[in-house]
Amino acid sequence: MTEIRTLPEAVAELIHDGDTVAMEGFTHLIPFAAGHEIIRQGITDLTLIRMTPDVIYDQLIGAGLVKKLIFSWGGNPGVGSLHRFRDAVENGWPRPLELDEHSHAGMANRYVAGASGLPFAVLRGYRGTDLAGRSDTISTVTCPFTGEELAAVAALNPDVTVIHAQQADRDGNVQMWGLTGVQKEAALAAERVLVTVEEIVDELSPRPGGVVLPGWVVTAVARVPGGAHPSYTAGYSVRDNDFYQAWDPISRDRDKFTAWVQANILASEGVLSR
Amino acid sequence: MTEIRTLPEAVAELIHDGDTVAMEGFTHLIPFAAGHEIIRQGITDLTLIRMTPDVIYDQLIGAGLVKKLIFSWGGNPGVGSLHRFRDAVENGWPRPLELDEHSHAGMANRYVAGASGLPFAVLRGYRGTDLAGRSDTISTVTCPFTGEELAAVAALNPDVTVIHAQQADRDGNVQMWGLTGVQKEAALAAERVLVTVEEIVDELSPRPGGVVLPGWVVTAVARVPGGAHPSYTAGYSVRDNDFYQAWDPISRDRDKFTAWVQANILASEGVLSR
Amino acid sequence: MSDCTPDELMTVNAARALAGARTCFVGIGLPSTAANLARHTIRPDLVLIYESGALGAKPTRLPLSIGDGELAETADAVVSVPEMFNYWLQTGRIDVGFLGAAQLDRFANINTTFVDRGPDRPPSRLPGAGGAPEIAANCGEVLIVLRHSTRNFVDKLHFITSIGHGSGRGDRERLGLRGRGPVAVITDLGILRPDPETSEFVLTDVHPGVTVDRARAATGWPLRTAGHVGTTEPPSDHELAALRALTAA
Amino acid sequence: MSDCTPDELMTVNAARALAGARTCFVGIGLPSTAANLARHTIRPDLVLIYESGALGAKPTRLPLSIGDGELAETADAVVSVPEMFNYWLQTGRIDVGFLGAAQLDRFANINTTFVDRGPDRPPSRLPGAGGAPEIAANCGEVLIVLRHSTRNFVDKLHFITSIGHGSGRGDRERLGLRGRGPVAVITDLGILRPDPETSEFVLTDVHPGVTVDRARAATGWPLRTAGHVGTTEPPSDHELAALRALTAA
Repeated sequence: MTEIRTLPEAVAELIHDGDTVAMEGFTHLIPFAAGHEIIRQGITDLTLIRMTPDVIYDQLIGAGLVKKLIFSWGGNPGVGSLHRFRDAVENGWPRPLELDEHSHAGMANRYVAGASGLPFAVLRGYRGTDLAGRSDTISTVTCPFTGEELAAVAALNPDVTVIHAQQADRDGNVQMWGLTGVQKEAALAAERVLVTVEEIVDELSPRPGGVVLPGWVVTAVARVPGGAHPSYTAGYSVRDNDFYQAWDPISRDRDKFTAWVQANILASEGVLSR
Repeated sequence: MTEIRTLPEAVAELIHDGDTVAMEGFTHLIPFAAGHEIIRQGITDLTLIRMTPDVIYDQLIGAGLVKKLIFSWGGNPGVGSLHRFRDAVENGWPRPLELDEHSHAGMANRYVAGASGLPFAVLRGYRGTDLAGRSDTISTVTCPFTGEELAAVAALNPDVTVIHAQQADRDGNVQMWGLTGVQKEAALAAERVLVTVEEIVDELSPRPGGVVLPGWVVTAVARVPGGAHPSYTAGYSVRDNDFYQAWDPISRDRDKFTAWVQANILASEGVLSR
Repeated sequence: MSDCTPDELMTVNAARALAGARTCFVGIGLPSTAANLARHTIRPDLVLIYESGALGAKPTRLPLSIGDGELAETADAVVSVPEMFNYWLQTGRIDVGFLGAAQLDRFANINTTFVDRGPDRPPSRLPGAGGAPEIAANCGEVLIVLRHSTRNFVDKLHFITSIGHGSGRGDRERLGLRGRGPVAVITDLGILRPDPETSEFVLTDVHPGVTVDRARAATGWPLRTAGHVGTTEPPSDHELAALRALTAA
Repeated sequence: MSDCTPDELMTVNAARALAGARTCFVGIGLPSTAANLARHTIRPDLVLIYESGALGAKPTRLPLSIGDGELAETADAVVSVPEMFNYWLQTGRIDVGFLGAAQLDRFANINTTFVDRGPDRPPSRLPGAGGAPEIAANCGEVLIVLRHSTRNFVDKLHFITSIGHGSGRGDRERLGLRGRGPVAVITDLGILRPDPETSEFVLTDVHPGVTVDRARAATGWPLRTAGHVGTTEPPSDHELAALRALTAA
């Protein structure tokens, strides 16, 4: 059953050096606070998975904690590049970053396979592109009924998936709503699941568009109001688009970035970053 | 875009002799009224698809309109056998019934493949059973990453899917809620989609657990209050368990069955059966 | 113990078999009665999962069908049927699958497809597989509840709809099945469990007042017994009251 | 026509290209601006589909990101990302896919992965594929909107992220792709469309005040022209007002 924990406790217990970690969220509900706690605890040699690595992954990469990234679109949405990601890929700073690169459709299906207990998924994808040739997690299968050849992608099964949600109850049942992306699949594909929530309520009321994860598939819940900032939590906050724009000049420069991490994550226990 | 039609018009336009038709509903939201209209119009030589062929399929089979059934569990839930189904399989009355028989997991994945535009789906199923040997829509594929052999099932793409839902708006957007089973997949896998609804509203309000089918994937909507009886529509009616029990003696006897169809479907335009 | 019927003995013992379970995938009929009884007695926190899409259903009365409205209304979450089979069942994350059967053999393989009736008659058509093949394959372990008679407990199945232990120990591993398979068959006469060496189901317990010979006579294969055949604890007043309240509701 | 910028010319013409579309899969940035403008001008019923899960979004202001809250709040339906790609995009049921690009070649193949910068420097890393490879493959047809320069319109892609017409006519069929592929590339100088014989993109229209030579000079391959190069209709006051209202909001 789910343990209700503080964020530092939950991160320390669930996430270890060398783990493969998915912190999902499609613009909405990105678990920034948990990512900052990973940086504070210096958990390193991580393989990170995410369809849309966003500013939080830029921060983890720039902090030197990431050895490999499995992804499909690595940009600052609506702004431009993720400069720490680019610096790691282009210049190996602060360490080289290995990539396993897919399309969104491929990544989504990799999670689906992981959540389904299957070793692979089939999709109509990658044909005619150079992507398949660069990843050993893309292959083909032949339909046994029609003979058609289709793309196959290897399942993703993270050691830990971290997501942010609106609410949990005291038994650790979790509900999120709005754009819920691929979070259910990422959670069900993982060995361990950490959910940060805006609030803990006595009883979850079913919501339109609500996605519920029963407590028995959630390893730990931590209450972290505003834990998705500068991403947002529908019903609780709006996206801090200004922060995403401000991140561009901060992240372009190694020194500015390092100073920002020091001031806003390491020294402040994340207060300024919320 | 969706046409709003009377039920007789919609059935006549969308369903033709020889069609492959899925009328889905997992106990809840079974489109009985549409099935009765098929009987009244005498549309025949049908291939019927359904995970849980229930009393409505028993009626269509007993009426001699069905040449083949693709299914996974053919019983009267909580009561016993479907006697018209058994009589057709065991004795060829009123005509022989060809079967393509799966497990629920296999059927669900066949719809998923159909809704996904794929020719097949992969699952961890059928191993060690006699089912695979009796169906040419069950095969195997080998995972290109692990070498594991898994079951493959052929996609289902009905000519027509018929479902019952709580509401549609005037643009033909449909919302259903409660146990929504495999209806979304069955609808999206089909060439044409007919939805009967309890009511047509000015605007759909999002509901907890609500599944919305946009009007642009729905071919026709017909307003048929009570159109799921003796099945039920959450928020509108409860399951008529007495009818399911009463069906057992009616359906055991060919003459009783025939008289019942005559009195309750053919002669009455379905009034008594609602 | 009050007077109770053989079916009540079966159901009470089936509920008790859920003592260690957190989550249970429930077939309709006897399994649903037993699983709901467990929620009212030994396992109030038991998570009931119905293939119609209800995760954590808490029905107050016994559902007639697997898709009764109350299952959805009381559930922690309602999911689509494909999601139920793929994300929840296929992954092996459900502790116990609870099944009935039409025919069962000594390795707890199950037939619910058809039964031969001799050369002059067509086979008797049964409902078919439903969710059972993948429940039997993928749950952590499987419980089977079934009235004991030579009609049900047969020497050879006419069709294998859902696999138990195949032709004996090691078969499940060879087939790559995830779950441990059937661990108990609970009947109105007693309980059968697999022999650790062979996986053949042997009589390990009889209900109070039932003899081993009576169980043997109701079994279509030469039923073996465990070294010691126990007698099940009689239903408590609380168990019987809870069961009767459930079935009367 | 009021005075307008090259970007406004591009966006207005991109919106017009949606005149016949019922449903549009929208990438963020210029495609999103154009698709939203179409909803406010030529196609009020256009169904906007964002890969974040919003079917039928009706944003009142332009979303900065593909996952802005208003997309979900105004959508006809919100679905999971796997469902979006599998049930909605992969099936070919969406009429138009609207894409941007970093590099484009003469067959409208797209690179958004990396750009070589010569032997002394590492390749410049771009965001990557996102939804584009399957949008390009599976939508009924594809529109591309892109500022015209030799940096973007290149003779040879450094990486094929998303397929247009491959190496020419017939390639899409050979690859078994469902959609017709790119039918127009709309730039700030004019419009390119595929030659029916070769599928090579040729200049079919220039915007008012733009010369064919200027478009040629901004293209990294020897740009061919259609037999007759038209001039696009200047933006109407209504179009410009609607666009400016959208981008100001």
